[in-house]
Amino acid sequence: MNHLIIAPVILPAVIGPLIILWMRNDLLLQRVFSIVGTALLAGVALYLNVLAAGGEVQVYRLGNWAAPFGIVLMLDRLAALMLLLTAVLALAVQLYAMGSGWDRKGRHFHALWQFQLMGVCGAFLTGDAFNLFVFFEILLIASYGLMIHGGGEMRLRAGVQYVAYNLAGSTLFLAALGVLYSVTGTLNMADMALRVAAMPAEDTALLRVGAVLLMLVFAVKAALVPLHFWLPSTYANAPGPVAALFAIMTKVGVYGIIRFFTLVFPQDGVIESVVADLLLPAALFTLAIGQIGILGTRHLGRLAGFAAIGSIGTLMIAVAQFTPQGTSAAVYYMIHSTLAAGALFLIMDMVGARRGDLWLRLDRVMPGNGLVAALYFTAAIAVVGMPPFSGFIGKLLVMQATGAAPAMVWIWATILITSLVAIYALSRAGSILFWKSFQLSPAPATASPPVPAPATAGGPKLEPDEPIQDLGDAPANWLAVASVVLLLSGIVALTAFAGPAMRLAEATAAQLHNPDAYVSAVLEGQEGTK
Amino acid sequence: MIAYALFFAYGCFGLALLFCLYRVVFAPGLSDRVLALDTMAINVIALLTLFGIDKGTTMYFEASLMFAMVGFISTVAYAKFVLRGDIIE
Amino acid sequence: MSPALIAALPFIGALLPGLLIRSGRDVAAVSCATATFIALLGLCLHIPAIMAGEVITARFEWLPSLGLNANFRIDGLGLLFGILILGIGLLIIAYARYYLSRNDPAGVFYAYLMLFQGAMLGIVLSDNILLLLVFWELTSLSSFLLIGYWKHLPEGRQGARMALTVTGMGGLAMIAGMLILGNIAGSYDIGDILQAREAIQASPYYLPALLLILLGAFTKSAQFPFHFWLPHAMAAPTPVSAYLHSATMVKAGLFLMARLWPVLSGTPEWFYIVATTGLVTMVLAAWIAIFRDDLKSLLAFSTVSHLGLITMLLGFGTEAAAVAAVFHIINHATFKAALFMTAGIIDHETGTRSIARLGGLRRLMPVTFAIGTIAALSMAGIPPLNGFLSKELMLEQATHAVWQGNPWLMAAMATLGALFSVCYSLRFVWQVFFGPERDDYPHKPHDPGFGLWSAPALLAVLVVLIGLFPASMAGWLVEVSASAVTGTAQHPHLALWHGLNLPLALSAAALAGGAVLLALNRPMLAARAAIAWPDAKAIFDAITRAATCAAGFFTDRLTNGSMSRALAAFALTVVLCGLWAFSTGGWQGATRPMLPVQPVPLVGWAALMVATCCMVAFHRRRILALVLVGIIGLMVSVSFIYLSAPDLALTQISVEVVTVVLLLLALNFLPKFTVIDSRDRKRGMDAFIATVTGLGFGALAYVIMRSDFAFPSISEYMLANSYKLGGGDNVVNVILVDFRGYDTFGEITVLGIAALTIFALTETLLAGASGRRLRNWVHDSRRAGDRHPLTLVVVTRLILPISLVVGLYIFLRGHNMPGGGFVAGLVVSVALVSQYMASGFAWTQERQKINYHALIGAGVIAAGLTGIGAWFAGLPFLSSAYGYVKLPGIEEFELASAMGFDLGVFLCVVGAVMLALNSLSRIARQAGETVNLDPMDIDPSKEARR
Amino acid sequence: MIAEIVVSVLVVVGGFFGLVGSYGLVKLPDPMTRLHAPTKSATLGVGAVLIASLIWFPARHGVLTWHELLITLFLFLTAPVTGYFIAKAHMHLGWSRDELPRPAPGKDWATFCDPDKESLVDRRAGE
Amino acid sequence: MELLLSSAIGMLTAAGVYLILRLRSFAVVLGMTMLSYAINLFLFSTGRLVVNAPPVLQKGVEVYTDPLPQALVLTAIVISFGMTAVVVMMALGAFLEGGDDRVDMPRADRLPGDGDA
Amino acid sequence: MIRRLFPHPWLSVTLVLVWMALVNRWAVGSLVFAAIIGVVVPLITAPYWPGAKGYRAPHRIPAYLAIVLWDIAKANFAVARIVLFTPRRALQPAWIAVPLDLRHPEAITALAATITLTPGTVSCDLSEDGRALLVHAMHAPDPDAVLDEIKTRYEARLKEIFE
Ligand code: NA
Ligand code: NA
Repeated sequence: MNHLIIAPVILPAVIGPLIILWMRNDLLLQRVFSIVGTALLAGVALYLNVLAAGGEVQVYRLGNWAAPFGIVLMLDRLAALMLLLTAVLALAVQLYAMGSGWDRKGRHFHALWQFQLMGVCGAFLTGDAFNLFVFFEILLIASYGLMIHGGGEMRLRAGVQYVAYNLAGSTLFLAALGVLYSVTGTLNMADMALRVAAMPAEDTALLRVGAVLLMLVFAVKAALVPLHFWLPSTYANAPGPVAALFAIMTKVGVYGIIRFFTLVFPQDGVIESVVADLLLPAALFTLAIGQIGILGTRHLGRLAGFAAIGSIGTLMIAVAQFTPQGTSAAVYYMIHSTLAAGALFLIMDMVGARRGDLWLRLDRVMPGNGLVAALYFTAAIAVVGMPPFSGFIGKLLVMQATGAAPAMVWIWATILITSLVAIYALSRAGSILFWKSFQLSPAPATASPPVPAPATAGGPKLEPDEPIQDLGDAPANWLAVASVVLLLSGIVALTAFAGPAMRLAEATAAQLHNPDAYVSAVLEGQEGTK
Repeated sequence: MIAYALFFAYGCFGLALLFCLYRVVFAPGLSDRVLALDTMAINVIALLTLFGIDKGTTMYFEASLMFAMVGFISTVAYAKFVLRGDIIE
Repeated sequence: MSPALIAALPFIGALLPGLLIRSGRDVAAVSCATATFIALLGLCLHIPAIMAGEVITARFEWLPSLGLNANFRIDGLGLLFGILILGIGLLIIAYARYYLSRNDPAGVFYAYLMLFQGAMLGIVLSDNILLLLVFWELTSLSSFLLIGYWKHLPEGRQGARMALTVTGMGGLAMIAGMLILGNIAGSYDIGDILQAREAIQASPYYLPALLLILLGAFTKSAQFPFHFWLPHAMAAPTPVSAYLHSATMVKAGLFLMARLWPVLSGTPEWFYIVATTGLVTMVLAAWIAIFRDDLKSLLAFSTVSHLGLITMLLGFGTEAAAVAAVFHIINHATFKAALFMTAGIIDHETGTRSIARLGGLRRLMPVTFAIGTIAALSMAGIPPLNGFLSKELMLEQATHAVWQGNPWLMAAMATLGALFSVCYSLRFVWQVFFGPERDDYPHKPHDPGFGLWSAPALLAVLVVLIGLFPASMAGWLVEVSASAVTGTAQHPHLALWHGLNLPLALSAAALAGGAVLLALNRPMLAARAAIAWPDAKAIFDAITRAATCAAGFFTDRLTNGSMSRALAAFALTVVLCGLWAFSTGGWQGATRPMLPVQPVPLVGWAALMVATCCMVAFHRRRILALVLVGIIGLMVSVSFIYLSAPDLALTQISVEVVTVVLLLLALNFLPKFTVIDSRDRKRGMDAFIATVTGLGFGALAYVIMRSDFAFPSISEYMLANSYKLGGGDNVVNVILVDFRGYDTFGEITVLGIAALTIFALTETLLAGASGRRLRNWVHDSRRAGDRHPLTLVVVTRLILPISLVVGLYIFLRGHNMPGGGFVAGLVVSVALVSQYMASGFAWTQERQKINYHALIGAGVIAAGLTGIGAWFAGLPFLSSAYGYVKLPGIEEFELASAMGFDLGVFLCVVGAVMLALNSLSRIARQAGETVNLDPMDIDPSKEARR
Repeated sequence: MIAEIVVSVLVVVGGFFGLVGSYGLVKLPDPMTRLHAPTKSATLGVGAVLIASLIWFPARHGVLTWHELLITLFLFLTAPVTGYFIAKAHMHLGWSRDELPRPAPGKDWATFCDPDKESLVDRRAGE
Repeated sequence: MELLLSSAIGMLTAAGVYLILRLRSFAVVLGMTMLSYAINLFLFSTGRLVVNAPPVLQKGVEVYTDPLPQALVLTAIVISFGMTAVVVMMALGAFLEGGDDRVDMPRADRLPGDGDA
Repeated sequence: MIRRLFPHPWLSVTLVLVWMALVNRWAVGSLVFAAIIGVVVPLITAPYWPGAKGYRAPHRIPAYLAIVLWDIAKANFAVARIVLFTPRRALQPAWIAVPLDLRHPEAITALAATITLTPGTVSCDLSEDGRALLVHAMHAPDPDAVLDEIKTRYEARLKEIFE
């Protein structure tokens, strides 16, 4: 048993409390511990990917209890990949949070950040349905704290909505778990898979209810139409780096759907195609509403939010195929859209920091216009899925994976038409932000904008009564830019090494669509357990 | 005999609960309602004790103690809220 | 040189000016030119091989599972376009060096230009249609940047967006078309696709694929009705226009049609779609060009017209027509690039491109005049210039074409197009260079320096040379490229003189007609001005504005920030999906008997139902609602006890009281009444949704309770092994701290995070606008005296220690009887709360030294360390050990490692609850609470002591 | 047998007083008189039942339990305080100071005291 | 008994849903509390109903109720307590910052104040 | 030293009893543990109980408790009679201001508790100087008699015990 499997949970779970215990008034120490922790997490995640690449599903039996009685952690290719994605995103975005000074606009940013990572990693690792709920709650409650970090009326109002909506979602999660337990008598996902497969046909009604409710739970997290209403205001009002980190949160929902509906409820089983039938139309509407929203909104944060919704639509189209090809496309696209959405949110925050607000309207030329414009342009290309970046490849993959689907015409038409809308919308937004402003004022001198001293200079101390800063005076230092560049270079790498990435995605999909190995890894070879 | 006695007591405290409920719903002021809630908690303690006698178990004792404590704290809290607005000042 | 390297060179070239962004125009131009020149050289080195009929390829795996590979090929067609792109590119680079002003950021310009060049070159060298798509879309993007280069010009921005949108649309359609094409052919490699003509044309997907691909080609090549974007792209700096619209971007569409000509052409669908579109575009655009006042606009429409011409030729589907098309591509590139550069020179030197403001430049700018005239006459198709040659070929092909059984329609229309072409070409020469000199030019015109005119001059020389010696100058190129297009060896016979034939007659007619039309130019302009022509830009603007508005309206109305709507959608979705899932599955009916109903539970049930109804009815009176919530919580707890769940009851009831305290603390600052602000209809609707949801969920619960487990539950194992393996009699507690301790670890973390969040929020609130608001807080109700009544203080002095003892007891017994760390933590918290209520927060806080933050951190770490401890025994996280320890003379203890875990739970609970209360209390103190120095307000003993 | 009789009697008595206490809550005319019923009858009601339990378990099951005593102690400790607080709330909500007797000339009951006076003895928060 | 419990669950759910559809945050919090009661009872009921068989091992007792749902409900109670505390605090914060306790996002969340496009 | 270790000896005794009642087992080990609790817990909570001193005559407490318990039993019958049989109109509630001789907070609390638990009376409030107790009587045709009973039957005894 490899103890490093649980490290992605334990590491942040130790660093978070340590920060609270010993350094809650020292921002510099917080930063150091937090960033080192996240970097370690990335290292561990990398190692776990190597471990998972062996193709064998790794099991960690908590408390040394035999499955299905105790809780197990499961490391397969998908889980490992999601961990790495989380760590990389978190690392980059955390640099931004430090560079932009967001982390000192309120208390406990770094502790909450670590807890957030703990929740997300735990959700990816667990092999137990109820434990998944618990880690959903951890990631949610940490996200509540992060979402309202810095305060302000709109943010708090949006926060109330976000919390309330997710409380309803959590309630539904419990309902779904209750139904599933009441039928199968187990909570272990592998065990549940076995029992579901053995379910007599005349007794499937409750099971189907449980499966569908569970899908809706994940759909809430993934912001699938019509359960997407929470997202735009939340993401638009969350602090930039937090919104960027939230790019992984919607993926947790997608992960849940992939995990449960390949492992426990495969499509040909008792639930037949229930989920795919519901999921595909929802995904198409999600894509459409997201992309239309990009055009329809006048707030940059919402714009990025709708872009995130749109990307979830595309992703879910691939997922809803429940074929190895569809799943591998989804895995690839998931990596892409996480990085792209993260970058877009950070760039929007940079714009907001330089312009003073996030409204899409004519304003003076912002300092550092060219740099931000270049970053925006790159991210926008990635987001709308134009070449040469991974978004384009992802789109091609999704289209190819749906080429034989009965609804192929609908899928392709939706993808392509909404892409056009998004292209127009993002070019319009970019043109207004970065070009049109030259109408109001002459081009600035080529000298780079005055950069306020980075927050790290001079030993930052978090004063309890330090005034809450406005978006306007977030310092634009190299660290923030570097983090965006880091994310974008991730996209470039994903493009350049599309071949290897896709081989990885295909191996992941193959493993997912062959759940027997997963089940036997959990339920067999339990010598030495209690 | 004990069974009949218990049955009678169950009925009494059950009915008592309903009376309290009536007073919670139809009351001229908040303080009356708080009083009714407090009384309900006490009646519930009695019911639990009866249940323990009935089933011959002491398993529910902590719950009774807890109800007593909770009844007290929440009554004081509600009253303090009525009186002062802030219950911890 | 490898085709891949050739394709990569411009991108490398794009990096140079990007890196040398501060080094000025010369460095940028030279570095770009070098890269371009090397690429051109590399390309030309392949000429002998290609002449010998070889196809040079280079293959790299990129994404084999998709069929997207970096495969490049150079054949005749690629060579032709490559030479055009790089050759004219070289000229443009030189020209731009002199055209751009000092203030223009040249590095950026050259970077964009090279990016574009690379994208174009990529298109023509791709041997994989998906790779081609990548480059295709890249041209859209880089042209977007180039057209919008002058950010301060609205026309530039709008033109860029329009170009991107229209060509982007085509590109997207083409993605679908290409995927279909590749699926039919079984490969995305062009080499393979070109072999699959029969399969493709027989496929039922042929027509969709054709339409989608043509949509891409037509938009890119500005074919009717997508022609409107091109003139607006003229807002770009002239070098860009010259490059994009003579040799490159717009030719991409033609290239694609030529590239796929062997597999797509030859069907009636192809003929009618492509030839007709080309013809209509040719005539219509030429007609529009006659009336344009802006030189570049005139040239733009002429470009559209010529593209139509070439499209039409490709559409004919005959090999001879393909040859003509290829030849005209070359010719058009030479004269049109020269003309654009001429227009740029005129603009640069006179300060205007408006024909109405020009005239008489003949003597002022003789060199420009010479270049412009040669190129324009070639465009008009006047011998002996190269434009004449290909126009003759075109007319000849048109006479062979039969449209819907009509043998002369195509020829007549083509002649008409040629006639218009003559007219605008002559107009360009006549109205710009001839006529009287004017004295109101914006700048004093004179010929530019050699740097600016050398490039167009070179092209003009080519125009003449190709015209005079077509076979030797261009024959070889036409031959190899036409062979590549048609897929069979072509040996075109290009000559200036073909004898007196029908095309010559048509050509003459066009010339004469054009001259006449030019004479009528002024009255025609007036007449045309009088008619309101639909302006394509206005239509495009209207459509995009409408789309933007519609999207805005839709988005704003749908995602309107209403939580009620979001939750209603949520509830309905859940209910409908659940119902559907249930009704489509099988249920065997009730298999479990019901428990009999006793009177007391019935009373409890009635109390619960009544209280719930009242709660909803009275929810606006908030305190009353809270009291009713208390009753409901009480009843729920009691039902837990009745139904054999003492631990649940303990937890529920203690959580209940802390929740009430929290809510009351918050309610102090909130309004005490909820105003009605929803309409009756909404309330009715909500009540309906609520009822449906309640019925559904209740029914689900009922069905579950009446059904048996389909499989034995895992809890049987837990009941059997709780004592044996977990060392505890209270199975629920053993599950919590041992079987599923990991869940509990997560659960206390949640609690800790909640408290941290509340604390952080409080800090933020106090520092922000709320803090100011709170400092001026006025209580909304009358307040009674005596904040810390004596009796409460005295009683609490007893209750607090007793409660601590009770908490300790519950903590210690939890493993074997109902209780445990969580309930114990709540008991202690509640006891502390009572102390705070009795004597006030500040007084109490001053007397205790525990930091609640530390308590939370310590709790989580204690739980975590208990878990980690197992690692040292080589066991997984949270593996527990237990044993009964008998310390001499003291209570017998069970010492389970799980107890350390439970201790963590306890600490975390106390810390979290108290930190949350602390935060709320801080808000109250900000609102002007006073801090008492004594534990009670009234203390007669104090007076007695004095 | 004797134990059973005693316990039965106690249970019946407890039930009776519990019911009467709550009935008083419904029947009595004004909030202040209503306050009397539960603070006493209910305590005896629940007290009797607790004592019944205290006797029942050793008599019937041979287990001596003192838990009931603790609950009784707790109830008797807290009942006066809850009564006191509810009475104060009644006074605050429903009575004017002129309807009540004065404690002494010029003096007032604590509930009716001017809350602003407290700032004389206490320091302002945050200072 | 099953009928009573399921009707209570239904009633609590209906009340909760109705309240969370209200427009003020306090009502929404009340609704959440109702829903959490409902879901706790529901989750508990998945262990099926048994009277006087608490899952505490005793000599000679053979029948115990299902302990697992109870453990799950305990976790759920604690978590929902934390969540309630946070949402209450956030609602209070929103009220203090914004001056009212509406839950709907104001127009200013979606549209700029000055109507400039 | 003893004083520091046992800030409230009676509290310590109470806690020992409480613990023994809780564990429900009269074993020596439990008693030792209870003793530890009896020392530690009062020490922890001592800051909240400042300035307490011993009582003057604690040995009189049992007698007082007996009286009170007897009165409580009587009170219940009295109240039951009133609730069940006295018509609403015949009720004669009264407010009674009880001037206090007691000064000790614990003594005042004990008196207030006694009043509340015994026949037809509820203690409602203290005066602002703490020298009078407001009592409400449910049915008091003769308020002075009630006042007299409170002063003599309870307050006097409490004064002996506490002061
Ligand atoms: Na509650
Ligand atoms: Na919840």
